[in-house]
Amino acid sequence: MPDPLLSVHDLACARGERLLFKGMGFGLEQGQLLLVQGGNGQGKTSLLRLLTGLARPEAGEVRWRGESIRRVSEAYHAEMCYLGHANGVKDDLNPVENLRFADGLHGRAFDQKRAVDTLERLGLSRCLDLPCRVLSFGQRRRVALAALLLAGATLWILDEPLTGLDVHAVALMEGLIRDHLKAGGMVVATTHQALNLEGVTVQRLLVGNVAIPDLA
Amino acid sequence: MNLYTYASPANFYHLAGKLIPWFAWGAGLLTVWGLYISFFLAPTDFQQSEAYRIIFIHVPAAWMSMFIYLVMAFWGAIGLAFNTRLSFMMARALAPTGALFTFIALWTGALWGKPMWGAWWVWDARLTSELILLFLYVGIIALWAAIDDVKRGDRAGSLLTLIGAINVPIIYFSVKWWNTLHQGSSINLTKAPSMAAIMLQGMLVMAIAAWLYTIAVALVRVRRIILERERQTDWAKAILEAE
Amino acid sequence: MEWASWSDFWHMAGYGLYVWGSYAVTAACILVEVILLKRAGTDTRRRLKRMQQWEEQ
Amino acid sequence: MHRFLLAVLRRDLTLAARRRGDWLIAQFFFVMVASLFPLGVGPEPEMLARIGPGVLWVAATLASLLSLSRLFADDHHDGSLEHMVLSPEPTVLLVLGKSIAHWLIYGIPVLLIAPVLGIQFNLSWDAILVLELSLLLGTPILSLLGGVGAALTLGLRGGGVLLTLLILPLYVPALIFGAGAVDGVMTGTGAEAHLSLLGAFMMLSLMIAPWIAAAALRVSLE
Repeated sequence: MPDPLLSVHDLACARGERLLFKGMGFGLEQGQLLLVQGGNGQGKTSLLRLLTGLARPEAGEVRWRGESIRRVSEAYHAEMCYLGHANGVKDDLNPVENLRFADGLHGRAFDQKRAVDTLERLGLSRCLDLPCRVLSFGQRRRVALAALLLAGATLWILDEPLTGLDVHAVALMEGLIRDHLKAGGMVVATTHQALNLEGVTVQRLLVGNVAIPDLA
Repeated sequence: MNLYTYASPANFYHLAGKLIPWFAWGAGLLTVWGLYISFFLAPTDFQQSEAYRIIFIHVPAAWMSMFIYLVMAFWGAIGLAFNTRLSFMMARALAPTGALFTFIALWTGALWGKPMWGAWWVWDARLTSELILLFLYVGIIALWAAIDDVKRGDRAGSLLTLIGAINVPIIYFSVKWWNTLHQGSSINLTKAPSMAAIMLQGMLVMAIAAWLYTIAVALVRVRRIILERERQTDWAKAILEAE
Repeated sequence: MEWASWSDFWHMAGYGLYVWGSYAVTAACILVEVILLKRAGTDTRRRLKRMQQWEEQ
Repeated sequence: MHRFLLAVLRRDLTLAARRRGDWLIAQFFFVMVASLFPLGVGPEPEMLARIGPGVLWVAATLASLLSLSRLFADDHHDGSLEHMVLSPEPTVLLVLGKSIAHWLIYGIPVLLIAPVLGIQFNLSWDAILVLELSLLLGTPILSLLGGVGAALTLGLRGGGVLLTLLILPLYVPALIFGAGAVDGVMTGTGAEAHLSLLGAFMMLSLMIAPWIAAAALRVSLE
């Protein structure tokens, strides 16, 4: 049987001298969502950073299309987009410029109209020409989401994507995730908040040993 | 991962424990022998009189300072290439002793230079590179001290050691060349005085003693580092309880 | 033997300060390193033991 | 590949243009350090000409360190550094791009200011010309090696001071060849040998430093 698109084999992760988890394994196919759950300090963020390839595992490996992401990191990064705690939004640039540089760094041609459309869809039509410094935390998060949408990646790795978002934005985010999965995308996300994702099969992964009530 | 089992910290901890006394006693005995040669067998130098007896520690210390740095770079490169934990620990265990020998080489160099050239310090290639080497050691130790995360510290320190290892020869030759152009400092340090065989022998004995001492000290230090990092494992817990 | 007497030995033909200054500082450095090493060893073991006791509770 | 490099450059230059204060500080520092020396050693023209090349080179080195601690820190702070490392292009290109951008922002102004300071130090026109050439070859070394230090000390407490401690020893050859070239032309021994060695050191730094800095950056982001 071939490996799933994204697969994790016997993964172990340590922070300092403390082993967070070991022997972890799962696979994720197109159209699937993996919700990573667990208490604070149990290694959710560490797992996501291992999946992106930013951190290196203590043992085991992460594979993309059956190959270790260390070996195919460039191809993998072209198909993966990560949104961490920090937004990766430059305060000195306005939202459109932020998207332009994000496109440039990922080797994509910048489509101004599409970028503006996306920002407007995310409710940022009134602050397109303002430096991000003056935007609120939630608005900056939306700029980061716009970059995520424009990246056109297959795999989204989202670390607490709902933090700092208001009710409308959460609903919007849920819609974005649903659309992405329907279009054949994949999502790995951590969240403390409940997600309303009807019609989506959700895989759950518990990191650490603290049980968490159902959130989705 | 064969390499991994051979370089297992648990095995190494016990092996090091057995080896340390041998190296320590060897270092002690050779030092006594070396000192006997240096002060009682080696004749008075006709040019430098008795002051030359400083070289019996100066030269071995200078050799060790550079040799230890190269060994650290070697362990760092092995660690970066094969991800072996023990090699990083070895690199860390060697650094303080390397810095110590660098300091000794500088100190004794100054005390030798004053009666020989009439100056505590001259900016010649060897002294200057030794000084820069001390800065490099201090920088590496400071970097380790500043990074709390063990894995990051190991790798960052090794990368710095490597770039320093590339740079030290460049510094040596640049200073040497710089000196040949500056006519003002006419002291010629490169001309080695003809050395009696017994003097060379004394230096070699002292160098081997310093080498054994370094190994003994580094092993003690690496044992402490191993215990600290492995304290969650059963074997380390057993050792701590037994004490 | 090079030395006629002990005072000759300490005098080092007028270079006593330099020669003995070198050897004394080297000996002191090594002594300090060994003492620090011993102390760090016992400190570490005591600390690790204490942490172990604490974790077992 | 070169498109990625250009994208990094354009991004960093735009950001620098938005925050002019940051890099002007380094240039003022350069001017101030160089101006303090005549006050300290006295105004005799011969003496100033004698120490001028070394002083200007040391001041340029210190000024580069002042601006280097920010090379990755701001991008690390707002998360964009992770995004850039996770781009499909190799990290070594990112580091190279950022080092070149640093040189354009810090090195070019140093090149423009140095002749003025050279006049203050009573350097001859020949000496000033060689000073410019040596800085042209030497300041990229500072940006390249500094990238290693900035990557190693990323996010550490007291990172700026630590960066200085780590990187200054590595700068020594650049300092010797750079100041030596100007000295050479003043004492009549010629500057070509110094300049070609400086160029060789620059090429070596260009070939080695970005790789080590990229490795250090990945280590620091883990």
